[in-house]
Amino acid sequence: MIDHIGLLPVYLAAGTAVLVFLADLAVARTSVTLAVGVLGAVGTAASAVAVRVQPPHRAFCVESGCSWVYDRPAQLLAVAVAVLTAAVLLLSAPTLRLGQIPAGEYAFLLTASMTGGVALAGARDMITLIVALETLTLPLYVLVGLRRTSAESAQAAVTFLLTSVAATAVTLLGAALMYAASGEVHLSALASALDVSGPARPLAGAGLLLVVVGLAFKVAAVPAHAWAPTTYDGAPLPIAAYLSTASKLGGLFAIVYVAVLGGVAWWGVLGPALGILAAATLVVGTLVALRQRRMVRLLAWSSVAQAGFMLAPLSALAVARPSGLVGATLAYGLIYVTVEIAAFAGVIALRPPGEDGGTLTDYAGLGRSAPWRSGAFAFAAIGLAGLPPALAGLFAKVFVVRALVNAQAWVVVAAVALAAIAGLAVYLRAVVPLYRSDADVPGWILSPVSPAVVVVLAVATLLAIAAGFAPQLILDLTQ
Amino acid sequence: MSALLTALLVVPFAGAILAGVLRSERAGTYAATGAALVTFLLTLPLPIGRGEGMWHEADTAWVPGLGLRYHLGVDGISYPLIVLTALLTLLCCAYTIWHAPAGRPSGARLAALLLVIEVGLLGVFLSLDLVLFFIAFEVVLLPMYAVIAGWGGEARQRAARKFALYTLFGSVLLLIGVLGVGISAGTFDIVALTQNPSLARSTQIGFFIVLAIAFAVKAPLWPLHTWLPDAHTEAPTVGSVILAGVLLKMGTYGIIRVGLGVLPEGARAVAPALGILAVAAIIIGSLVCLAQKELKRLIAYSSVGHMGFVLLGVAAGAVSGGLAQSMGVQAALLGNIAHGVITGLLFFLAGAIKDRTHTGSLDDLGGLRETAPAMAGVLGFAALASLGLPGLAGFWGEAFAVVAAVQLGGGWIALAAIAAFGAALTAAYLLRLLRRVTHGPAASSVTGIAGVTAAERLAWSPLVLLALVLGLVPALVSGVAQ
Amino acid sequence: MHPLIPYAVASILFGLGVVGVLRRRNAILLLMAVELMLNAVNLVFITANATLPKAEPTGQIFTLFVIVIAAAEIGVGLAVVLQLFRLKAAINVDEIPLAEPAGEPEKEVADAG
Amino acid sequence: MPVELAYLLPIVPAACGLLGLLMPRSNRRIGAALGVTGASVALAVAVVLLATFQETVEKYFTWVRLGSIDVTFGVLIDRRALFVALAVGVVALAVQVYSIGYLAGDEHYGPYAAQVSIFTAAMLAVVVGNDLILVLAGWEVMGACSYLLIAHDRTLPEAPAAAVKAFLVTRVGDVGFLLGIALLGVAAGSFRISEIFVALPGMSGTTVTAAALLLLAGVAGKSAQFPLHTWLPDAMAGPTPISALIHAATMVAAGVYVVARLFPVFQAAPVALTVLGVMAAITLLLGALAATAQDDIKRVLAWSTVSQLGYMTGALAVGATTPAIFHLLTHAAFKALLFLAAGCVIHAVGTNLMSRMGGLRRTLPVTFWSMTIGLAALAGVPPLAGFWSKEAILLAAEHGTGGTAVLVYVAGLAGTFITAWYATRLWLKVFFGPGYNDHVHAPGSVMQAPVALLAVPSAGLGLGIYLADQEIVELDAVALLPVGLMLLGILAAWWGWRRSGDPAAVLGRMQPFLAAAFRLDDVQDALVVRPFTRLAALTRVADESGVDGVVTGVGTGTVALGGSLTRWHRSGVPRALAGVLVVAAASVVIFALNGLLR
Repeated sequence: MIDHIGLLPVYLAAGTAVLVFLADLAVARTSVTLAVGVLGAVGTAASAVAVRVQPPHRAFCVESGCSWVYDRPAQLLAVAVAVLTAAVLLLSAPTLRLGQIPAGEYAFLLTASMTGGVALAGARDMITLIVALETLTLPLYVLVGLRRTSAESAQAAVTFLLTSVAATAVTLLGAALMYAASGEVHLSALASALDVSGPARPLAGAGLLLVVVGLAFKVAAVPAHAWAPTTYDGAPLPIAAYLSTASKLGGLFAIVYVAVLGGVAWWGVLGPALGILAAATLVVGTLVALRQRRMVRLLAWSSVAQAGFMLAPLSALAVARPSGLVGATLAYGLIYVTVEIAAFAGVIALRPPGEDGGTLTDYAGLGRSAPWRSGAFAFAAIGLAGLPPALAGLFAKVFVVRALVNAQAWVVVAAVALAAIAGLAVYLRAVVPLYRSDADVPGWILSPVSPAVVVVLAVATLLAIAAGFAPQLILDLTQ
Repeated sequence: MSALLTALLVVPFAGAILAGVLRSERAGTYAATGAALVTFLLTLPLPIGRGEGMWHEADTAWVPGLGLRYHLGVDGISYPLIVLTALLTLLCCAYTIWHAPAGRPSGARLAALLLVIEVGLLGVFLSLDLVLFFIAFEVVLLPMYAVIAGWGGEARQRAARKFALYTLFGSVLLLIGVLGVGISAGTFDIVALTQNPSLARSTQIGFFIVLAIAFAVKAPLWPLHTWLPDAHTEAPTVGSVILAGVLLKMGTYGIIRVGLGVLPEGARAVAPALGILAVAAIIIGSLVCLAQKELKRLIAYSSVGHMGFVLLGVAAGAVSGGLAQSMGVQAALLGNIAHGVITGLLFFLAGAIKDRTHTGSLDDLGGLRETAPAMAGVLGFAALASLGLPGLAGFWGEAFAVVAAVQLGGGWIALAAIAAFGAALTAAYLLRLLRRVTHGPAASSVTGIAGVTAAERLAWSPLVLLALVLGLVPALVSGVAQ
Repeated sequence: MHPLIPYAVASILFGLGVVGVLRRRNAILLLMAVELMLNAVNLVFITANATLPKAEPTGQIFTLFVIVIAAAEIGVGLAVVLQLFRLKAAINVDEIPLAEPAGEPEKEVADAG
Repeated sequence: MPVELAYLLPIVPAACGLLGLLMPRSNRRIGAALGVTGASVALAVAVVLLATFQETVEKYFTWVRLGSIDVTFGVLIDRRALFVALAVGVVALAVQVYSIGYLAGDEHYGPYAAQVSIFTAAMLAVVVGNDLILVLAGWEVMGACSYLLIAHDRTLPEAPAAAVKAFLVTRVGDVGFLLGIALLGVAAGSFRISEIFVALPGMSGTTVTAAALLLLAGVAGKSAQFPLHTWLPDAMAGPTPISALIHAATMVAAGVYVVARLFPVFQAAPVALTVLGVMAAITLLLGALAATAQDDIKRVLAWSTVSQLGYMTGALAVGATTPAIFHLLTHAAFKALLFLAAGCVIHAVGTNLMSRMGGLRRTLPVTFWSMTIGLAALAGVPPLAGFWSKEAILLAAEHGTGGTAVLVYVAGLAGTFITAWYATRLWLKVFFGPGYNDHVHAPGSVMQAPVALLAVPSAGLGLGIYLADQEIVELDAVALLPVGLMLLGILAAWWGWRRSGDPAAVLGRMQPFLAAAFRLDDVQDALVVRPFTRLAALTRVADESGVDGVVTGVGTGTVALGGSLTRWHRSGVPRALAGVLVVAAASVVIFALNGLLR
């Protein structure tokens, strides 16, 4: 029999999508549609919080394991995705008001993607996992391309689509090889079953590695990172925010599930492999970000580097206690999405509705004309750089470095250190123009910011500040 | 009393926020100055009820998951630096009331940033938890960057970025070092680690090298010093004062508190290298000063030399052991404070001269004593103090760093001899400075410049007084340390 | 019997897909190449399911899902590609730049890293 | 009479000096009052103590404890210290009074007087200090004050350079001094002189020798001994009273005094004494010869000071500390007199050059007579002060054993001849012959009085001390030899003057060479100054483009790397796909091979 309590968040998420669809049919008013979406998302988050995780709810169980387990990590991801979706919906308000983008489809697709994210949270077998991921990703192809008049938007969509399908193919091949080698799809079963001997062994290992490489696409880690800048820059700003937060977080959890739960037998191989991926991601992301002139591209490349920070602790899987490493990874992920959504909210607040991110010089001198918005954005950027006064970011870095030093993974530590140093230069590029005292007035009129955006910006900033003073809460969540 | 320690961090922070949000320029600067004043007054009662070891402590858990505790404390090693920090910040804030940099973002913001820097500095000098120490160390970075980049000279962006990235390089090493030490020792508590250094010798050596590099960047120790001249040349007067006066002290304080305290074995092993580098810093810094043509740049490089003396003392103390009981460490502490006072004064003067003459080039200056005798007099005083004239603050640190090195015998005597010769070079470049700036016929740039203003007199006189008092009664610093 | 033939076929199919993805410039053909890869995956699943001793048809179920995913991807994909075609009258993926247009050479200030 | 009184010796003048610096420079009266008070109090205290104490007393308290060593602040007084203190007090007071007149109309008088007071305090600290660190403090403060005072005169373009030179040369010597003190203090576990004497037997020979030699470096710097003598003549750029006080009577004698005070250390290090003797002989003759060819009256006196210091150090080298201090005192008296008198002359005729002087004996009678006494004392005419002290030194050298003693004796004898010669030359050229100067404004009484007063000790001090203590000089037949040489010198000078108006004419082509003091300045410039300036320039380039170049290089390198990576990402979508697939394929292949190899 099925434990429906544990599935409640998924039901609510899917219900939200349907409701939004109906609301758009019934009363074709942007505000209503958005309101329904936001409420649904918040409801989903609330239910996700409410459902107990100790002991976890399980569903769809066979003797080799359960396909759905609603435990602490699942709760984390479900809540995060739901909240982020609500935030993105709010951020979209000014864009949608312009009417160029059909609010109904937009909100529906976004909530559908949210459903995928929530479903991914509890997925504990390869089928559910991949299907959930696809549900999370598919609507985004369309959303990215929704700026109908813009060729960049369409190009972004195609780039995203093609990379994504290729990556999915790789993931699926990996899953197939693992199944061929072990006959299992449940992560709990794979943990032991992948430890096969004889001719099937290389199949198992290759499969696992293929899955991880394919999933790397979701977090925009090397080698599947090149799509991110084009896609983020072409997509509507709120969608870029969603891609760099909710979607990235989903990918991260997927990798953690597969690598940590499923790949136990192969940690000795996965660790170094992930280490190489993380190091490469850190270096490439940071260095290329150093040369970007467009705000969103800079954020995109830097978010590539951030993926590197998140993956870095996993490189010590073979040598250190996995719980600590995973804790560091997830803690970093949570702080990252908080600060990143704040950063994007800042960009949206500082740009005219419906516009793209623009170039760095478009922000010159805003520090004086819009001190609060600029301040919040600067705070978020500093948080991404990981320095005080944005203590949250600093603690995130400390978590990661601590896990690595504890595992004595000095090479990765070096990569992290260098990326952190060059990273400061990157984020200074984004912040300094705001406070250039010799700045000429921006070429466009600074528009009043919509209250919805203000809410998101304020809440995210406050959350970041709170996390800076009580990082223990984050650690407790991720243990 | 433990509440007092927390207040030392809260008051300036609150003042910074207040000064930042207040609409009125004047009100902002006054609020900042008030906060700085309160902070300074709060530092005064700290010695009440002092005893052996830590005088007062505040200790509560902050992030158990990291083993990070909110653990503050003050003792004789940190107290002089705390007072110096509070004093210099107060003077700088007051200075901004009258000398708001023209054509720049408001002076209130500047004062607010100075207060944030003060929070970081006091945090560093107060914290007894390695991770907390690191966090406080980081707090200083961006505000100082903003001060240089926002209120600096022509090439301020470049200088500020160089400062930020170079010192961040040091901070990252510091993070790795403290985490490594804490993890392998099982605790981040500096006091516990100092009382029984449990680590193996090889481990200590490894981590000490990492930490030494981290602190050497901040101190700065040759050859990791090159961010300093640029930062100083571009920074506004108050920025330079804080930078030279107390910011550099984080490095030397850290290497004493964390390096020597927590890793005595490693320190002893690495001390010879440290000593050699320190002496190299003395000689090279002085030689560069001899050939230097820019006023602030010269003073900046002089800091390299003086910090060399301090680190020579530290190295000697590392060999002889016994932390605050050793002559080397005491010489280092004395030198630290003296350099803070004297170089702070020198940068105030350099700023005053540059503001008036609009040039820092020694070739365009001259004959200051003809047109502004008072300023020339103070400059002469500061220069004499800086070259270590007995009876003034600079003497004790430098002379006894040499004596401490002699005490170790062997190769250290050679180092002592070179260092002592460096003292002669120091005299050479400072006299050259005086001759170029104050003596000779009045240059066109200094003719008709204004005399010392009331604000300047207010800001300078405490430093002049301190330079003299510390010279006559060095026990004020070394006494509390023992 | 050892299922050499189906695995060989699968790998050939996947290889063809990979080559196609790498060689093709036309977005539609590119999607087709990806379809080849997915079918190779399906073949692996079916074969594995047939040869493994276990009873339950997990592989076949997975295959069904893969087919659904493929269909969805193609559906959305075609829409997106059409969108691009409407705007640029071309679907040559070579013309989609990954980096921002090289603007004026910016004056980079060297800084300590 | 409590011995703590001695604390006042350094403290009162120091207080007066610091106060004076704070006073408004416009107010001359306060400045003068403070200056005179400081000096006279010091003098009074010295007199009282001299009257009270016969034995050696030490009083001190801990100044600061550093590591295991206590640095103390206190006084260690004995007859010798008190006599020197007395001399310092007298000269300082004379100079303070004299300066009131000499610097009339100088708006920077206030700081000047204050600096003189601080100098007096520093000198007294050296004289009565019980702790080597205290001595070092006074020692260096003296140097700083001399720097400030030499640079006092704004009208002289060479003054600042001379001041810097004086400070730097002595500072180079002080490097040795500091290290020597450090060696002794560390070896004895204390910087107190008495403690060091106690610990002396326990120290290793090398330590003591090294310490003594290092101390000698400092002594050579302060007391203008070859090769660190070059700063003294240039220091004459300072106001004449300063030359009298610092560069004749007191500071330059400090080196001699310190050697005498620490003599046990040098006794334990015979090598150091030999070095000192050689140094002394060279200095003695060098100074005397250089003095013969000068035209600037102050430079004649300056070089004669160098040579007289050679006598004192020579005496120390042969172990005769008492004669050395004896000569120090007499020299202080007559050299101060000479300088102040020379100041009157310069004040009167408005030039330093003797070639522009002459026939002043009628116009400046007081100056003439006092200067005559001073010069006679310098030349060693019995029974004036100089005669006795010089006799004492020469006798000590003659009785002394070893090469050093012989060297010093011979040099001393030659010195007497030359000294008498140039003293006479100065006397004749200034006061006799045709008068160039028609309008001579006679100096005021504030300037005359000190000169006249100083004439008394210059004349009688030697005889007085001799009568007080016969052992100090045992006059015998050998004592006539120097007297004879002296008379020869006078006659030679007189003959030369009668022949051609200037005795120096006999020097012929040697004259410019001697006037430039064997061109040692140029040697110093070529061997020390220029190499260092060049080295400094080199270091700066190396540091700014070398060390910093690496840093900047890292920065630019990083940015450039980012650029190339960016270009690498500038291609179309397929590259992105290739990324994924190639890596995937690679991993499969690796595993396949891995499996096959099993």
